[in-house]
Amino acid sequence: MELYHLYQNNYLIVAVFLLLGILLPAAALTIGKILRPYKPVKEKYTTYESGIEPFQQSWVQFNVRYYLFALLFVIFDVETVFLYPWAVAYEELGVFALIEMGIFVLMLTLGLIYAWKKKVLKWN
Amino acid sequence: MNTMLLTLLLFSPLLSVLILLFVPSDDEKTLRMTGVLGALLPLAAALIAFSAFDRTEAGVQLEEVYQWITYEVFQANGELNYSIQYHIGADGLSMTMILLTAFIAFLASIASFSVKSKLKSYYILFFILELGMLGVFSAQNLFLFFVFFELTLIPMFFLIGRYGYDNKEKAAWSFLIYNGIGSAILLIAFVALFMKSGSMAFDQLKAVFALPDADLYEMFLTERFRTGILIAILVAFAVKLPVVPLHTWMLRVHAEAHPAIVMIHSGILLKIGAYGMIRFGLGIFPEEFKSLAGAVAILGVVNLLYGAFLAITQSDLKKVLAYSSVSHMGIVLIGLAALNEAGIQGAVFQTVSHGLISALLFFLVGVLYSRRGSSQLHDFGGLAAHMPVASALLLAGGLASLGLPGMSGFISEFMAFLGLFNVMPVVAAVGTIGLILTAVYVLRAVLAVTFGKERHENTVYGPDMTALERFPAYMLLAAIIAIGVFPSLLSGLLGATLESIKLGWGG
Amino acid sequence: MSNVPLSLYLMLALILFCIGLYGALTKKNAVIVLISIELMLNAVNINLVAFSKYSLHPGLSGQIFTLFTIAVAAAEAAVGLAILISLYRNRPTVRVDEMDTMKH
Amino acid sequence: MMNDLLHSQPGWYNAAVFFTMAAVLLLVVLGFVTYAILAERKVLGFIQLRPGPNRVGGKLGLLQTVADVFKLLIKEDTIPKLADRPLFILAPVLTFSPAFMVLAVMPFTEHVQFADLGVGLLYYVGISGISTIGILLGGWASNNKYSLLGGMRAAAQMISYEIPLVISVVGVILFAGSLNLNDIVEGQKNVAYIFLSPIGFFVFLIASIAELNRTPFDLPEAESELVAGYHVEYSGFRFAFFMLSEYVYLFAMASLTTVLFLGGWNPLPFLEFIPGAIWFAVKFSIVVFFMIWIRGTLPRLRADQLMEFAWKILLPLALLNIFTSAAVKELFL
Amino acid sequence: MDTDALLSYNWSVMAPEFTILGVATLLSIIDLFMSKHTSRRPLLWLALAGVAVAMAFVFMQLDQDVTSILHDTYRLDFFSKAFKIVLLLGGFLVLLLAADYRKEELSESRGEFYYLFLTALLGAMIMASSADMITLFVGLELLSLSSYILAGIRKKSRKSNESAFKYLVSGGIATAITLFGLSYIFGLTGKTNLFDVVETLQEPALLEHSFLLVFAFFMTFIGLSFKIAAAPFHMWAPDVYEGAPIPVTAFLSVVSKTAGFVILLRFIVLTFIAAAGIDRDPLLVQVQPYLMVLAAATMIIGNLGALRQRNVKRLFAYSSVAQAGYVLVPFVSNSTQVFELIWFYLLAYVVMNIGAFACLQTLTRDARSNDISIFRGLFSRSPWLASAMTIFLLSLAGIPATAGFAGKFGIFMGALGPEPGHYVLAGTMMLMTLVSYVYYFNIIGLMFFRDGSSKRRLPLPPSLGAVLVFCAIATIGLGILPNIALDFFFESFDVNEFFMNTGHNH
Repeated sequence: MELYHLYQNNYLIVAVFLLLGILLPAAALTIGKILRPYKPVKEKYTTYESGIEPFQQSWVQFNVRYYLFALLFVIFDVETVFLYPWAVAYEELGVFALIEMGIFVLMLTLGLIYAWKKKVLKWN
Repeated sequence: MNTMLLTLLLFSPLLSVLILLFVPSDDEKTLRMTGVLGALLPLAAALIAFSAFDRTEAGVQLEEVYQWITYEVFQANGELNYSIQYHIGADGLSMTMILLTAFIAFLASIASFSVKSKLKSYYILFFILELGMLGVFSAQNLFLFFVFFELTLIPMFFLIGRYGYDNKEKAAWSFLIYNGIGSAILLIAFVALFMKSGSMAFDQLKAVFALPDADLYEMFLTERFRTGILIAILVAFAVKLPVVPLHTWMLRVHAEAHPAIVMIHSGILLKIGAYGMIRFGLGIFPEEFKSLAGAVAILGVVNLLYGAFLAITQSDLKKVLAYSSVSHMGIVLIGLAALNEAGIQGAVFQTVSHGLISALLFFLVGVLYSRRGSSQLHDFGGLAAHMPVASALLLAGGLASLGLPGMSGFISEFMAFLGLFNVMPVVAAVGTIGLILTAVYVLRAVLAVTFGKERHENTVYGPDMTALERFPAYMLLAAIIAIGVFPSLLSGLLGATLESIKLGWGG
Repeated sequence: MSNVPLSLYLMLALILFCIGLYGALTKKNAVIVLISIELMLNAVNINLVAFSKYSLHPGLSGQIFTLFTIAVAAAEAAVGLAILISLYRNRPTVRVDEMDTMKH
Repeated sequence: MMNDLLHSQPGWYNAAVFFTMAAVLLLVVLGFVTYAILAERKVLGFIQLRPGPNRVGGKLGLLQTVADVFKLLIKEDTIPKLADRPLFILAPVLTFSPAFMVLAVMPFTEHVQFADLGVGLLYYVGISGISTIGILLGGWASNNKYSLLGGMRAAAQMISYEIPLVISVVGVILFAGSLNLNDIVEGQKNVAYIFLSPIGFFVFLIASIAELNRTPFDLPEAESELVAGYHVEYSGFRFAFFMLSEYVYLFAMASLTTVLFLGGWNPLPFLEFIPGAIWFAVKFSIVVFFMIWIRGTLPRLRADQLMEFAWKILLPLALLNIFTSAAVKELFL
Repeated sequence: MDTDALLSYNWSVMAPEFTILGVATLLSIIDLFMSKHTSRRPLLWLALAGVAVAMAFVFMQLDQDVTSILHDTYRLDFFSKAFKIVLLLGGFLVLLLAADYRKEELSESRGEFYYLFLTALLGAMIMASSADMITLFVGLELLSLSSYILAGIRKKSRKSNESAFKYLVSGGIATAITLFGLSYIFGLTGKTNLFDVVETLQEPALLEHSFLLVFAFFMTFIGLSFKIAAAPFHMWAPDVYEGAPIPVTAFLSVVSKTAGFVILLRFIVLTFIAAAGIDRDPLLVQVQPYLMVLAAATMIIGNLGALRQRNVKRLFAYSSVAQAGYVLVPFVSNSTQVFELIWFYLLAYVVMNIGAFACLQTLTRDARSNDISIFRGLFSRSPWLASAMTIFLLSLAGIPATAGFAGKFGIFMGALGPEPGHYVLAGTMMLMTLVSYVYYFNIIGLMFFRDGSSKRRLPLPPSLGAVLVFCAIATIGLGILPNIALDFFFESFDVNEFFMNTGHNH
């Protein structure tokens, strides 16, 4: 029970931090609202575009390469999902687990090489 | 027992197929030659088989049995032996039909000379068809029967669809669909039977169904099951025969297919229906058949009358003959329903005799069509003056068809009705009206063609029948008259077999 | 140890699954469809993890299963996006109802 | 007392105590940020042979940043008409909160730590990732081409460098056999992991600089190209929160580096008499100074170099590090 | 799990899988480092060799007793070997098809095609051998993910992309549904190993939760039936078949479908064999009516759908849906014959369908169209090709003396064998077979009865010719002498072995 309370308390702290993390901006912005001036002029609310009149919507389609990086990210981020528990438990698993992980990483490296060769990593 | 004779007979058409494959497709002369000689081969084999056949013996002869397919996985379940044999053989009935098949196929191969294009594939399909037909009649188990039954379906589909008149494809389709339905029902019935009894061979099935009822119940072969299977089988063959509500496809085929094909179709394929009813209906389920006899008889009479009435109204010679086939098949049903010796004999006789007669008539229609490009009754008239031989043959065929004594039709009709009068006099009496109607429509049509008024002043007929055309016609006519005069030719062959069938229902 | 009953987890997973299924079947935007599928898979993960702790026969293998599900879901999302990009290159739309070249 | 509290039934009382303590930490962090900015400007000044801030608050400009903060506080706050208003407001909060939240698990000394989570490192990695969404959201919500581009670049960069970052610490986890940051520090009693896993440290350091969007990896906010990147439309205190979270992350990342590689509060041999807090502060300061130093020395990378560097050099190195670390563990430990 | 234990495993059990994996890896590396302009054709031979070697390994394993490794997650019994033979055979033939698929269209990603194909095949093989829900799932997804990409491998073609996306979405949904079902099974038993699950499911304590179990059964079954394109997850098939390149379509309709049936057999039949449904009746008996409805619905949808198709690929898609419906029939009767009947039918299906696709590929490639009119006058153009296609179509339609008939005959036997027989289902199947005559014979009719616009003979590359000849011979051979295959299966297959838990002895 004690341990369980410890566990709960730890996460209570995390929750408190979250609360504070939100409270601070909220408070600061509220105080700011009281202090700062408010003199709306139409020009102030136009979108900044180096001084010229903004044209077109800026919510345009992104370059595809962003997606490609996102894809790579997804793959390698999931890899770490496997790496972390493996690393934690390495002590008990022994060398064979290392070899297994070697194969696993090799496969992923192959994926990286693939992306490399296919010029996915090129940014231009 | 295991002589290879029947197998050789069965697969002899394949030899021709093989040869045909190597004949160039534009060499029509060689193709035709191969076709005729190829068709002669099974005929010769059939005659040899016939000579080896002991007519006095009732059982299956020339038997060949080889283990073929074993469903061990089903065997493992119980004591039933789920295996299928390659089992062929012939009893009197089969022998008759094999002879008929080889004979008509040979003549049809000569009649096929009027096929002008795509000759090579025509003959290949023709021989596959012949293989199927021979197989159907010599199969001694349900599986093999079914395989050959379907094997006739495919080449026939092509033969109808590729070689014929304007609406040939539609005819091919309705042929396929109707017969497909028939074979589908058949397959379900066969498999159900197989699964419950563990066997597909005729003789073993007969043995199983001869067991006492208690044993049958143990095998789940209940009364209801047996009747169900019988009805399914009868319906399946009724499509083939055809019995009235299911007959439309046959009219199309007869009207649209090439005459040589129609010869085979009405001469042999329709008879598979009759053959099947006798083999499976009577042969395996005599008891159950008895309980359905009334319905069969009524259907037979309906067929007879319906076909006859409609034949009277037709203006196309082909249609007249097609409806006459419907009508004549009614007689087969009538004979079967009688369930006595005379009736069955009549049915079988009718099967054979109608095979010959309709082959003859359709052959003649083909000849006429080749002269006039039409088969409408009013397009002829006064044919006798221009084509005396053709007219004479047509008249002879017509008379055979209406059952003129001395020709094969008479004997079969007489015996069938004789059989039925003994059992169901009222139904038979109604049926006799059909016989009168037969005379009416046959004479109407034939006389209209031969002696009718010439409608067109400048009618141009071709020359009268050539020697090549006369030959098949004479052969058929000879056979018709031979059976008419010496029915013992046929009854001798059939007698022993019919006797054994009769034992089934204890007659 | 816990006062949260198993049924609540299952309910949550079921709701999540249904939302995902609904989204995957009705949404027009291809990306949202992919996300909906992820939702369904995550519902499964909740189920597995909850079961592995609170079921009749608790067992770790449920959590291992979850790891695999996560990895596969990621791969599936990656493949899905890649296909979507390639599709987008040929025709700039992500609306599912505009993918209709093969209507008959 | 703390220990008892942690083991007691959680309730409002606990929450209140925690809140107070967290607020104290928040103040410390804010103080750090204020003076880190000043320090940065000073150090940069020294490097560039100029005095740096020297007007407000005496010769050293001690109140310069404080004044800056107040300036931001009273500045007018505009939200562009075309912007996506809710998201625009949400974005700075979403960026800041995780930055502060990750501090919850940081063990500053043996005794000064808030939440001792079993999966502390994972928690850090997971929570810090959320900030990327905040930045992307800010760039998107502004509905401005520069900010969008900046946001996208920032996101691409951050996710690209997150991979080597998280993989480079696998070595550390291998040695410690735990994800708990306390255990990791404990594991460095004898030797700091920087010596056992130098490649990991190298990769981690570079990736962390990139994660912080600091020079030479400050492309997302490249003033000369993108006129400030994703926060171009932000003004007043909303802008301040982006800046704030950047420096809070600096704080967090420097702490994490200290904990993971530099032995945390562990003293150097023979110097055990100096308290752990001092050791931590010293190591922490070195890391911070190093980062400022780098900023003063190195030029900004080109965009293509930036991305390719992460994938083609750091990632393979990080993967290699796993196996060298494992080899080290097998051979020497 | 220590090193010694791992080393003590009999890794040769996985030799076929390792072969495929190795070749796939090798291919991908070679492909990456090959110059852009070099022909990828030689890679095909490597891939083919890989499949052949794997096949050889499977045959070498035939005598081996049932073994399992990796804590019983991977299992080598005759069941898996027999189906692996079918899978590898199908894979080999499809690869040969791919050898000649429009060079210009696949040129860009030909290398990818080969190794993705192999990984898909590997996934299918893993499915055949797995005895654990996790392994099963991984195999399933390996196959699925690879096939999603394969379907979209013509990057420039919008249809191909669309089909890939549709496949992915419906596949993803199906996967999620399957997993949801699996999660409940895990929840009820706490095990992922199928044999442990079987054991646990017999516990009386579970009777209270039989509703959940039935629920789980249906979720899993419906999800898994996606792979075989059975109702209600058939919708993807026409679109995907149409959009994907023909070799991929062939792969999906043959290998992928076979794998789907394998997994259904392994999972459904094994896992639920002893499970009790609601009110303590055996679950598999209780769900029979529903399976019957599913099978019938699949047949009906497939056949009626095929009737109105003008696009041959869509037609074959619906036809394959229909075929799946036929193969579902043995599941209903649920007896020990299930394995043999399905195995045989799938074997027959592999040869006849791939043969048909080979013809299709030749034609579509020549005509650059998928309209059914490409069959017009084929007989006068290329009589041999038309004859081969006729054989395949007749077999698909189930005409005697073809493999398709032998397969269907077996299925009929299975349906009518038990007491009471499933007459309604058999009748439906028969009726639908008849409906299928219409569209199969329609093609035959076009080939034989009509004149085409072109009189030119079709070029037939040797690889396609080989496929055609092999498939035609096999179709006829299996039709006339089905015992070749039946005996092979029967003699080695042992139901007890299938249900036997090898325990945790490695």
